[in-house]
Amino acid sequence: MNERPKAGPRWGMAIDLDRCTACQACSTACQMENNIPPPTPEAAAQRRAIRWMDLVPYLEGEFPRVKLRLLPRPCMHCDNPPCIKVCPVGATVKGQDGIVAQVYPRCIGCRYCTTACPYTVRYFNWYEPSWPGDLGQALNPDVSVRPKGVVEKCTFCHHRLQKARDLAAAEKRELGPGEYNTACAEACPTQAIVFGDLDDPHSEVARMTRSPRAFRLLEDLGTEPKVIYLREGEA
Amino acid sequence: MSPRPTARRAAANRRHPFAPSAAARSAAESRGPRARALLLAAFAAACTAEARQPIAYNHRVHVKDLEIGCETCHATSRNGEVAGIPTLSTCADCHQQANGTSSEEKKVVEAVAAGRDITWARLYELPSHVFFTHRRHVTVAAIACERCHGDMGSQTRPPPRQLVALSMDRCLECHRERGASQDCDACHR
Amino acid sequence: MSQRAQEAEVITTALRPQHGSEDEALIAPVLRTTWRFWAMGAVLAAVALWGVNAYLVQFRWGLGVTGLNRPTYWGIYITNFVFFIGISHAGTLISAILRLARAEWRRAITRSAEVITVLVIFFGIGSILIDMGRPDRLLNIIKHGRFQSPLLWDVVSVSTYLTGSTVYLFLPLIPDIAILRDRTSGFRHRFYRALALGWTGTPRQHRVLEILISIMAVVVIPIAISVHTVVSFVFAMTIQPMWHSAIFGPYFVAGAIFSGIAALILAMAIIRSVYRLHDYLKPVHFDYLGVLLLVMTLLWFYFTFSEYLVTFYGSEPVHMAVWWAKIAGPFAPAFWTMVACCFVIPLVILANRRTRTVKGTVVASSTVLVGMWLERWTIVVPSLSNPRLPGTEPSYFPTWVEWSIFAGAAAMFALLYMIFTKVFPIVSIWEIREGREAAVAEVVGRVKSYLPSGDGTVGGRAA
Amino acid sequence: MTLRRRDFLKAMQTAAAAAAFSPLLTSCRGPDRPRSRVATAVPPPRGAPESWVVSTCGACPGGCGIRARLVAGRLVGIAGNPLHPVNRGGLCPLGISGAHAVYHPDRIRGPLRRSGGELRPTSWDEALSTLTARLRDLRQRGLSHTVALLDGTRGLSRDVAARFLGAYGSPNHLGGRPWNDVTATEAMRAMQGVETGAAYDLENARFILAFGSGWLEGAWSPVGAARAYGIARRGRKSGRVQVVQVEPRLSVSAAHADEWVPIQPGTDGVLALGLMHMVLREGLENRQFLDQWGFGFDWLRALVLRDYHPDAVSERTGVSVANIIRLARQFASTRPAVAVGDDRNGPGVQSVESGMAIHALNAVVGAVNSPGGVLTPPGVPLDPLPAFGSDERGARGRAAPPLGGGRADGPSALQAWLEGAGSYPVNLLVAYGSDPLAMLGGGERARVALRKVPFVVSFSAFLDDTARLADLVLPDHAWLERWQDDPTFTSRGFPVLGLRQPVLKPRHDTRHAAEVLAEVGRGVGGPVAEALPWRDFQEVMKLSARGIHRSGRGALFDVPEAEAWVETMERNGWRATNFGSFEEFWAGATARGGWWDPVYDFGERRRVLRTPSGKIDFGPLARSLDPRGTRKEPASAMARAPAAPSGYPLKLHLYPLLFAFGDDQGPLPLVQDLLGRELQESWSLWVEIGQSDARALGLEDGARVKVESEEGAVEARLKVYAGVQPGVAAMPVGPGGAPGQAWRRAMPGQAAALVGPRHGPTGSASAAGDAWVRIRRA
Repeated sequence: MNERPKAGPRWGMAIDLDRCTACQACSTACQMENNIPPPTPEAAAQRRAIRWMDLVPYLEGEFPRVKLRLLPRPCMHCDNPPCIKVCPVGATVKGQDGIVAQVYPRCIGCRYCTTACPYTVRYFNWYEPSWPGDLGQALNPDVSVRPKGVVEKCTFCHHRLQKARDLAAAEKRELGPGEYNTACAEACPTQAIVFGDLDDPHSEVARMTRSPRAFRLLEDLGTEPKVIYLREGEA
Repeated sequence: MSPRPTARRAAANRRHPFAPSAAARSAAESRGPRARALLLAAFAAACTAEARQPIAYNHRVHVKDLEIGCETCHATSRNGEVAGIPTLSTCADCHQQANGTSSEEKKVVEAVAAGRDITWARLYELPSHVFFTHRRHVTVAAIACERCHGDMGSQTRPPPRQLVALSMDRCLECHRERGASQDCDACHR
Repeated sequence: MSQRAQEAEVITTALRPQHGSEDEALIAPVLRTTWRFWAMGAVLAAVALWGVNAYLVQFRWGLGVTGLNRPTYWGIYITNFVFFIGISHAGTLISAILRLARAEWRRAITRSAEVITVLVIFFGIGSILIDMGRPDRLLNIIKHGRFQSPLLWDVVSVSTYLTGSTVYLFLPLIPDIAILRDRTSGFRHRFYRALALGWTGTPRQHRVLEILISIMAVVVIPIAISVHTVVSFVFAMTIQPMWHSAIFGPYFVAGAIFSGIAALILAMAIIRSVYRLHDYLKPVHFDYLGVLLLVMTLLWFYFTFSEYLVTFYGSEPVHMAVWWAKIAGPFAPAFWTMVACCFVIPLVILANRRTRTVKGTVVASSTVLVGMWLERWTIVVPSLSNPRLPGTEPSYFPTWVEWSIFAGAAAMFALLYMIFTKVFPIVSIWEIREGREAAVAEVVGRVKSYLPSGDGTVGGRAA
Repeated sequence: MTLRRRDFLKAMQTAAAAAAFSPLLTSCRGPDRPRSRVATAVPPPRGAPESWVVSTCGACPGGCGIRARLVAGRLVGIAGNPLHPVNRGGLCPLGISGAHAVYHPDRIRGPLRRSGGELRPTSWDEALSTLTARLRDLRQRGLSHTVALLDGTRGLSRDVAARFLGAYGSPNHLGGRPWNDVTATEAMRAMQGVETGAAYDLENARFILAFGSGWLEGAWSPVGAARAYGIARRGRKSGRVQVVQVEPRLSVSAAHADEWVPIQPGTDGVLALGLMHMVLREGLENRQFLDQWGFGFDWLRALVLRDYHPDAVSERTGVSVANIIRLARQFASTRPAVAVGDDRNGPGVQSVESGMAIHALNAVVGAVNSPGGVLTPPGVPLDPLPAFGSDERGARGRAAPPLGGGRADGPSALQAWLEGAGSYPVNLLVAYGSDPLAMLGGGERARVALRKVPFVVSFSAFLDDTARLADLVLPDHAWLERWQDDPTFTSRGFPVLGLRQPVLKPRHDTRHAAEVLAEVGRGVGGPVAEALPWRDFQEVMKLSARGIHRSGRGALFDVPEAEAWVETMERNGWRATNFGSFEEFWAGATARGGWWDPVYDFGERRRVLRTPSGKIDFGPLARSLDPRGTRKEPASAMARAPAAPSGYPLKLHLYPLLFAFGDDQGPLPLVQDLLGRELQESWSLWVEIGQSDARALGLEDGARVKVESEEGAVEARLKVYAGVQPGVAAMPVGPGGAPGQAWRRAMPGQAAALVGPRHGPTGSASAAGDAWVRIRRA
């Protein structure tokens, strides 16, 4: 069930928290790229704003010894994902790219995967997605607008992989390095987010994974996440 | 119009009676009750109404007799995402003046003279959540047009409905046959 | 005639009903309907319609009209799902066990129990369907069902249980339907004749029915156990704190039997007072069921206590967050009310005989039902409200849509139950008669078989 | 035709769906259903034509380069321009959701005119004719000086406004930037005599001591600062930078610093002088630099050594003596170190004195005009617009005393003037790319003052606070629809000219503000008409860009590697331009996004120091610290601990949220949603207090409270935040403001309403730190 058919590259992401300034350009770029309906004051108050790439704040301590760490959190695209095990209709699957995909036309909205995910990276369309006025003009044609009642989550912008692979096939060549990059990695002003093939030892993301500062979120749960964080500070 | 067609009428209709056209299903899939009304309407339409074309274009004459390739009119089927509907200028190349006697061609010549674009009714519209490019299938995989669009070449009148009903099962069968990727996220976006 | 047969004869004549033909009181509700039934039916129908309207609003606008949010994706609907499936264990499990144990006092209560099961399962499954984001894609579960998902195990086991318990309800009903067939005319007669499957009461038919019922009784128990184990697996198979633990299987089954008995007692009490079946649902029934309830209270407390103790000593931060949220956090009121309603009050009432009367057991089972609903609430919601990663300020409270759908479901269940009592006798007439004629003799024989063999006189030693 | 199992199931599903949608579906009104049904949008059709347009982001003064993606004529996305040196492909949330700014539902559709107390749509001709008539009448009556213009724009649009006022005859060309850089720019002007503002060379610094509010959340260019931070941390060979943030509140910048030094609001300058005291006492100052570049330093040295002993400073700022000593040593010993005093968007959190104190601290360790220090970026060599003549009436008007004493902080100067300090009334006020009412907090006092102006004109593209009050609204294009130049500089002090070209045709009946001003000028006639002959703004840009082409310096934007090549060539006197004729230059600039000159000449003293002495002048700072040079006890306004007015126990600290505002654009939903993410707050206004204060006031987290000061009151949500010191109430400046139609803001109040005009006793903008508030349950 979760053994990985070794065909395509093993796409992964490295986030260097020492370079990240928590400016949230990544979450906005993600929302614009993936046609995520803009949140409204009511949706935000009801905790229903959809943010595939969200900023997770860790606040510890009392004044004056206070430590605040801010951590951009996409979907981990685990190699042993707890969400895929529980989906009753196979609406969330992992293909050869190692990307945990969400198939919107099949999802029945039971939200079992949202409760199974320990990282709570999955979001649900509580309402019909709406774009007031003509904000709806700014929709990306490469991504479908999810209907009400289905679960959605970060897809590592895999629609860009589809287009890049289609172009590569049309030009009868392999997928070049850097041809497929996620919207958040592209928008990050400090190049803190790096995306690439974890199995290619020469790729930047693989190099960052070998850094002594590297760690993974909730590593002890055995989900084998493919988003690697690099701790801030010296070392 | 009761939403469930009787078995008798289904037999008369070559295309699968219960599969509403792709457009209707996609609309229903992607948006709430208003879309379900669309599904009902399309469901009804799927059984009876035909796609009305402004001009009864005769494929057989162009394809079989004059041996015009598909890509001359459907220009971007070789290197684009959509096959493309011929523009007025494509028709104008040959139809400045009437080549034959058919009344339909007279309409074309009038349109070319008036410079009025011909609005063809769309027969194939993939749901918005499907990623499909013609160039990958026509050029890279070298699949013949007939495989998905049926034998359009021999049609004398514009067909009311898709000759070959496009459904996910058909695509998957072909993908299985040719060893193409069957990952959901290969085609779903 | 052997001495034993004479004794049986004496007892059965003593038990012959005083007034009119036998068991008239049982058939009366089926034949005559008083205005009180229509009034009560109207009220329940109104509440049910209000529930349907609430669901249509949700169907039209999406789950946004509920109080659910991120990270509390499941709430009252899933609580109702577990609650109703829990109650459904009242019927088959209890009546099947009593039948196999040949406990004679079961004769009057088996059918009312089985009816609870069959009717309440629809609302169990219904709660999941209501909770679905895309109910119009319902058939995806069958078309593209993936058996690795605990939800699919649920679908299979609950549907098997539904068919099993419906058959188990229908088999003992056949003789009564035959009785009704002979007593009614016109449309009802045709209806009963169709359902009676040509029952005439010949010994051969009786033997076949007995065999079938005992087979079903044996088969339905493991199915019932599997249903609630699998319902608990929906939670246990995730890695959520205080969900992912081995105790959930037995804990949910115990909880189910516990709330099942409570529901049964409540139903019996209502039937008893409305249809004046004091002769058939005697205080002894309530007494014995009260004892069963007492046993389940203790068992339930045992499971709860061990789960929380184990979690406390494990003191993993993620688990302790949920633990403290229940014990002293925002869910403390619900948690402590649950402990009071499920353990303290029933224990006090049921432990001593003087208070284990009909009224006492009814009070105990009402609090148990409330407690068990809260127990499901404090299992589902707190674990979701304390996610592992920070960054969400969970707060969930059901909106009117959710409460209306809950009320509508409960009202619809009560309504269907009432309608059932109008269509079929709620107490099994032929089992009462069989009990009256043969049971006494048989019991006496059985009791004698338990004792040391001797020729009926006391052992060798001097008396 | 055999019926396969799957078809049967599909029929069942369609039947189920049909049944579910039965006519029984009542459409009764659910109580909490969402807003009215809004059409769900549809992406552009499959296979539509796609193109990219290169431009410059106009959402804030940062000037980042963007690439806009157009599909079927619709703007579907904005990405960073990798060639642009300021952001190299990165962007911030404001820029990324730029498409929402141009398609914003709250945009004004056409010119509006107030008639009968209501703003009603009108035609451009009618609107311009009313404005021209009024201006001509005022000029005839010799009241041209009573016209004031609040200018929030930059570059050539600002020059057009200056020419208009100059030719028309009014001295009142006020700065109208939302929170202009009062402190850092005026400090540079006072001590170095330059106008351009400070460029902090953070990429090469090894120690950064940041004063004021979070520089990562809103410095001169947020993306530029963020990029410099990324390079200084992990992007360079010369080791990881050490960052210390001195701030009253644990902001996002303080969270990313290696050390957060909590300080009392408004006392940054005192701490800077305290550090200077220790540096001087331990002889760690760069004596050689001070002798060569410093003027009048001895006077300042005596003052600092006398008045700013660490004990006094510690008592005043709340920073422990040990910390002061350690920070001073660290700052003085690591070379190069820089103290960032740029509080470009706190509403006067510090006064000009503290800005000068911080700049002096840099000078003491020789970090002015040196690598890793405070640089003075050279301007972009644009041709000045041709001189314009003026008539006698114009000259007389210009001679009148300017409103607000020529201070850059326009809105507060305007309010003080209107409230009586003015020697003549203001008959016509033009809000040109600026929203003075919002900057003054939109409180009642500001409204009363602005209502004294008989005729107010606003060029805003959105119905903001001032436009709502205006008599005439002439809506400008959105920044994605207009030609504009965007002169700025990178953090290494290289001058950059970003070109903003229209990505979309204007969607509504709007016109370019500068072109409208020129047309009105032509309507007024006389010298004003001659001063502004141009029909379209692009013409003006081409005219002034010829200067760059003639200068033969710099290059069009190019890949990062080309920077070193251009720098080495130009240092050795070669022309390294990658353009030939002017047409080639202009075509290349519009295609790549602009021009820049990747060379910073540290030797150019003349450009950096334009003070009378030709050196860094410490006099102004010393004079403001001890005006009469006679006082014994620490006399300066900064030294004296302000007494808390009775009944207002908490000291207010206003901190900026860059993303909350942007130049002339309404509330962007994606941006409003991510403000204050570390507190899970968004959209509406909130106030933060420490745990102990919350317990004392008996208020819980999330309560709705009323925050009152002597100036005004505002409603907010209470947040108990461990990153706020006891006795301090921190509030974000940004959320709130005029409730747009599309997104009703939960609490429209603005924090700036609590502060009122920022005029302190010393005539310079006072520290908002002097504002005191009390909080009660709403």
